[in-house]
Amino acid sequence: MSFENIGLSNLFAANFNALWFSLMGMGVVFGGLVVIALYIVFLPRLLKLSDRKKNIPVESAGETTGDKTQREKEMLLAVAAAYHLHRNFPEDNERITWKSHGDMESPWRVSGRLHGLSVRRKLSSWGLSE
Amino acid sequence: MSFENIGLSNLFAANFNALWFSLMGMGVVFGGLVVIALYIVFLPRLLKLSDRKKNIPVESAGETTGDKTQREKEMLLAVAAAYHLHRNFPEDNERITWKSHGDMESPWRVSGRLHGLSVRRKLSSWGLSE
Amino acid sequence: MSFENIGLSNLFAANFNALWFSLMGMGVVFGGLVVIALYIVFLPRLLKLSDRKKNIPVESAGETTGDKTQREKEMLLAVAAAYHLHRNFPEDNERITWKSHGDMESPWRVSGRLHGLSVRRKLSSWGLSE
Amino acid sequence: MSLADFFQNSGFAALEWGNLVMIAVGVIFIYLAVTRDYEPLLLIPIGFGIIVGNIPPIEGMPLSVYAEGSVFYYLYMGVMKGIYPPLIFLGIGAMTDFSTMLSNPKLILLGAAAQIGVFLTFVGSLFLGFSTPQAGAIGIIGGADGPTAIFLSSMLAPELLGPIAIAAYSYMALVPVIQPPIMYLLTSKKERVIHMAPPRKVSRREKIIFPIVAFLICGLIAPGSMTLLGMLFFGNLLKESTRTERLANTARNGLIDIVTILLGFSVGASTQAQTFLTPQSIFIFVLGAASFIIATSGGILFAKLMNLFLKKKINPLLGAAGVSAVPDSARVVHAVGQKEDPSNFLLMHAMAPNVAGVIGSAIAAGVLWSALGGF
Amino acid sequence: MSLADFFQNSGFAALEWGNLVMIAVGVIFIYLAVTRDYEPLLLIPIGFGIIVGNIPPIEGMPLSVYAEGSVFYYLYMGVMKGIYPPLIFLGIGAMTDFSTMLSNPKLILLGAAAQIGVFLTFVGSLFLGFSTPQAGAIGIIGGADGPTAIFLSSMLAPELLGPIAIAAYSYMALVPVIQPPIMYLLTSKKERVIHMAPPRKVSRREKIIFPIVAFLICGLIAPGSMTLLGMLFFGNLLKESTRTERLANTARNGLIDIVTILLGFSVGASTQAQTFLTPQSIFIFVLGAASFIIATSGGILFAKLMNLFLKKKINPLLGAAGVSAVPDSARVVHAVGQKEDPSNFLLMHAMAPNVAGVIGSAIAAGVLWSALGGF
Amino acid sequence: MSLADFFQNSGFAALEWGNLVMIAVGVIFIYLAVTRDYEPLLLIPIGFGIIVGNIPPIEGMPLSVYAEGSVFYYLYMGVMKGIYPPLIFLGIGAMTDFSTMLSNPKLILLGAAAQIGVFLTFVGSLFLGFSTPQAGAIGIIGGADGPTAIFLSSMLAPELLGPIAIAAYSYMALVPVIQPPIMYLLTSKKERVIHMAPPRKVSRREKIIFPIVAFLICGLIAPGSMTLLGMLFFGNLLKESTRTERLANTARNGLIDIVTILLGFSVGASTQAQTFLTPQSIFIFVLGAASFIIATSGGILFAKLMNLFLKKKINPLLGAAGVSAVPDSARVVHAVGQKEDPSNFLLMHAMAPNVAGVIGSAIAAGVLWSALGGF
Ligand code: NA
Ligand code: NA
Ligand code: NA
Repeated sequence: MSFENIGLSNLFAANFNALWFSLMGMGVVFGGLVVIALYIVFLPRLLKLSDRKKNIPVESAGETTGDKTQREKEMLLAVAAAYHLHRNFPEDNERITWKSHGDMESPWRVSGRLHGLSVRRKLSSWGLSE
Repeated sequence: MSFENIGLSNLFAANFNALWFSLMGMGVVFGGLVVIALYIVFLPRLLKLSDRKKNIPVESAGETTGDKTQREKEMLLAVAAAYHLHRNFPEDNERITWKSHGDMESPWRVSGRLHGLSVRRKLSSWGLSE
Repeated sequence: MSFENIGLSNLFAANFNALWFSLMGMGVVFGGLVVIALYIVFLPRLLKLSDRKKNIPVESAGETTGDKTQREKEMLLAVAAAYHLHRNFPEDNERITWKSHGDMESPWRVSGRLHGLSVRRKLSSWGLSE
Repeated sequence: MSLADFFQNSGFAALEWGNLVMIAVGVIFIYLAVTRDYEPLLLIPIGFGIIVGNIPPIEGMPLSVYAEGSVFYYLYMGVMKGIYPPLIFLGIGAMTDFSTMLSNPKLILLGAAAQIGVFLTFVGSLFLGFSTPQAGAIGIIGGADGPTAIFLSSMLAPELLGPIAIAAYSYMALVPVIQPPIMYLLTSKKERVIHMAPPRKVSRREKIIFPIVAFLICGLIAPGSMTLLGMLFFGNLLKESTRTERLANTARNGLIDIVTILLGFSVGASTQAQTFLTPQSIFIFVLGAASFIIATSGGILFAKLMNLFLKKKINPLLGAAGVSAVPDSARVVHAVGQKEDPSNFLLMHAMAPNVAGVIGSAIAAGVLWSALGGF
Repeated sequence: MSLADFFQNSGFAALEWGNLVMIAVGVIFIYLAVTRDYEPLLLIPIGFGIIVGNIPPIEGMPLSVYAEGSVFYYLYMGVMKGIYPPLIFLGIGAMTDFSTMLSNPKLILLGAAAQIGVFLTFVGSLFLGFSTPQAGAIGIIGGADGPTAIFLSSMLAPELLGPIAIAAYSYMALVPVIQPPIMYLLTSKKERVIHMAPPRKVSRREKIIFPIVAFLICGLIAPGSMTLLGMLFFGNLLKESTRTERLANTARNGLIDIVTILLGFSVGASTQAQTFLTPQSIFIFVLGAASFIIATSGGILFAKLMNLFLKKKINPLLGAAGVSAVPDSARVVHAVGQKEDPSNFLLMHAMAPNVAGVIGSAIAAGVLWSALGGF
Repeated sequence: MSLADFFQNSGFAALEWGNLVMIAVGVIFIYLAVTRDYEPLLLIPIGFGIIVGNIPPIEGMPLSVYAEGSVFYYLYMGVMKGIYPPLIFLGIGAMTDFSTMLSNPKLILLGAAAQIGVFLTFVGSLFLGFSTPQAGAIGIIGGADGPTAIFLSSMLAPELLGPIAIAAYSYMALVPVIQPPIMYLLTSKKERVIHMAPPRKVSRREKIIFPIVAFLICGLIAPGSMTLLGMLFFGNLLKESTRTERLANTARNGLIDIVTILLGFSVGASTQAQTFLTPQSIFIFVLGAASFIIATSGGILFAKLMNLFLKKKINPLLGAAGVSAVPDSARVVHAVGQKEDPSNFLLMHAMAPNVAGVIGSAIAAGVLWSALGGF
């Protein structure tokens, strides 16, 4: 490619209208996610129905968690979310990992480790005698 | 290959002098490692310089660890090294693995795990405030 | 393939008698496993012999475990086996894994984990004595 | 790009009834795994794979396992080339404790007897008009061993791999349903309450030497079983040597998990209705069911035969554990035994024919492969 | 072998300024990752890969990712064949909790709106004279999703894979720098302090059924997204089924780590100055920046549009989380929200558009691939 | 199928004395690993591999590593293409702590000196009539580094890979037997009791910068070492950055374990008597032994040479640690040192020449490859 072929004409090639295509594309993206959203809206009701048929005590899928004050609830959620990210997403997971592997100087770990070594010695003797 | 082509002549083929090549080869090996050694010698000084520019309290990278007697220091190092090998090199790591999968009953592990949880909770709050 | 080529004739093609082949096949399967069985029967005796040569205190490979009542022994074995499967086979291992991972904040899980540990403590001590 | 083109590029255009049927099957697999806990580690990947494999791909796009150059095609390679099954056997070897087998070698024969299911199904398949290699691949369903079945059919009859794998895993998942009736039918209450003597203690040395010798025996008698059994006993040596525990751990955790995910998913994704829903597949499922019934009966009846000669009788229920499906059939034996006499603990004893059955069907696979592979 | 030969065989002989520039870039990536903690799991492998890739290889020796038969060539295959990205999606699926999305489906639309960045950038690239497939590959940078970008460019425009991947990951790392100004520009203080109602509790059943249905919907509407979304939802099913936790664990730990290492390193190693430092690359970086800005604006503005019709207003900041870059953009939203009102906790709510954005850009990628792949 | 056919299809038909010899070798490897704990992570996979590789495969069946399309053939690809060794180096890098080396750079030279073993063995091999590439591959045995030896021979002389790999690993396992006599022979008691000053503390920054700079130096001086050292230092950066600990963990656990299993097993399986038991192999083992002796002597003598110029003397035993074989030779040095003076702890100091030796032989391999590869 080079600079001379810059131009609006590129958007309307022989059999391909880029703007129209983009519009359609956004349509498909919205289509997919809207259907998912609708499905999500209606599923719980279906589940409840089927449960009622089977007289299963209906799980209160509708109500909000706990009975704390609005403020408490929000903080709780934030903590939960933060914790979820913290555990499940690399950038943070690494820190957990790091903790449990990296920081050697923490006295707790060192003592733990030394203990570990002694235990280990015992264990492997078990290993032999088994 | 068979026995008849044994002979010094092999070392001086048409366009390839094996002895000269070997000499050059050792040269490259030494070259590489000497440069690395020199780099290692000079890096700390550079770092200190740059730190002084930024008035960062200079980390005493020069001095030797702790202030124990020579003897103590050496033993300490040996233990550290032994432990490093023990944790990081296969022959031993294997035993660690075994340990960390096998003995659930060690009270240290349990306490350790609980401690870990609490710490982790702390960490994730950090996660938020960052 | 289609239905018309159903027929006993298929079992006796030009140079291939399926029944005879199957007989031979079962023979090989039995052959292999019988030899293994025989080897298992005779190995301990060989080992004992070699030990006696080296005057090694002979490990009582022959006798049955412990000195408990028949009933106790069987239960013990069942537990051990169950535990072995539990630890080593996917369907169950998964549950162990499941316990040790997944969302930490649910109090139920924590209690679950503690319970798990206690249980495991019992089991793995069995494990050792096995 | 007109609206029509967009519809053409959607999956609805090419969707067929068959696809919907298969998607339903996939959902059922997942449902059984989640609610009944039937072999979830296999049925969930396979089930979701079936669903993915039955979304009609766009003509000419590298999407399906059959479209050269697609990602799923590369993942499926591990199945077609027979690479995944031996790696799974490596992990199984690193999980398996051969102690009971070592402490009670008699029970090994039950694992051999159950292989009758393999060979009679082979004969049955020939009778129904399958080609000789195809018949061999179908027969191995009777081995009740997923990896072995997939390995042999990838070598003998890749065109049938989908149905054979699905049949094998379905029936393995249904072992708790298929076996008990047969067990009650073929055994008397008096037989079912027989207690087994507790096994002797096995020394560490015996455990370490076993995988080496056992491999030499099987490998020399049936070299065709070398690939599967080589890996199985290699994994077991890694476990028993106690010097390579870290390798054994990786083999029975990370490695086998990765391979299980890829194998299950890509086998499932290979079951496109267009290639899967054929009369052949129906025959294969019928033959598969037969093979499980024959194998179970074979094991039980052989146990009863042995009892004619043994003074210390074997509980014939143990014969049913000869059809691998490790460890489910062993669990079934234990459960049935306890129903008769709650003080009877057959689980550990059942592990012996159970693992012997794995070795037995690997040998059978080796024999079929070398004889029918046209070498 | 003379001294000259030895010099010829050293890297100094062929070293160019461009290589030094790229090596500096690699060092900067590592510096940012270590000191600022910007996407370290990606920038460190990529950064070191860039350094390795810019050591001039010896003429004719199999060293670089482009030299057939070299080790790096084989590792790079996983990128060129598009194998690594779906495996990463498998792990991400096994990490992702769709609960918030399930409990507040309205927010999903924000994830769709943000994809405007993809299509406008596509148009812009065409305008600048890129070929249609190239334009599609560049557009997907606006998806703010590394694996999706790499996958699509490996399929549509492998020749641009290096710059596109580097651009995508650089801007993802810079999300905390790029987004806030736009968020302040397009929202009033009154809007930024809107609190969101806490989401309802989601039942386990809903979580298990979701990945299956969601995949069917996406797969049928845009089969081209089957590879990425099949793996994403497969991983999520492994997680939610609770029966296959051991597989989910391996998928989100060992497996994704291995693939991340290989992908990051080999993508980095593919950025040899000689092929990387071109006017095209500059255009791509400009377009990439634009795409992130457009995507962020699109999400925010659509949220404000929705508020015109909703009585329970949405906090428009959440729109910015529509540009995936999971989970950084969600964190940015939370941080900005708290700066206005410390009692406002948007993090969990922001996860909904965030993951919806992942699905959205995978669908967009599917559409672009099937339409521009020349099938 | 007659009985004869079945016998033909058994392994007994084709079994040769050579196979029995090799099987015995495999058993010995396993025996040494289990009872003496000699490099069990390598000797057990290799040992079992040797056993598997010497079961005579059926004519024409895809069983052995040499039979195209067999599973073992695909696993062996990782060896032949040189893919496994760099991945192992990645893990080793993530395991290695370069602190001691950073705190006492003088000792690095000992790791360079030991490489004399490589080049003298190269010359010796030429003298014995091996081709130049073969001689290069044999010489690298003196590097006392399994992966490096396998990588270079797969590139220069694949036909000799089996014997070279076995020789390298055998002698590495025998380091505790080979080195002490030489150490006593070449050092006086007065030298062996020299204490080393404890190393200084190394800052985290130094540790993070080191792998980057060290790679640039080695890569530019000897680009042929790029593949191995790129991975080694990449792994080390993952470890030291502390931001990518999860990747470092996977690299030094799951990943290296999987590769070790596959590499060891398939290298072992490539030693079929028919191709392995040749006069060449005998020469290779003789040359290998020589190379270890020369390397050890080279390190020790160079240390004594340095002492002529240093006022603070080095304990010449440390020179023996220059022959990599990490970490065994370091342990041997420590043990010998303590026998003379129980208060002398050389272990940590010995790690410096030890890891320097790894880098040194990788550079040597790069030089040999680029010069003798015929590029
Ligand atoms: Na079986
Ligand atoms: Na996105
Ligand atoms: Na070395």
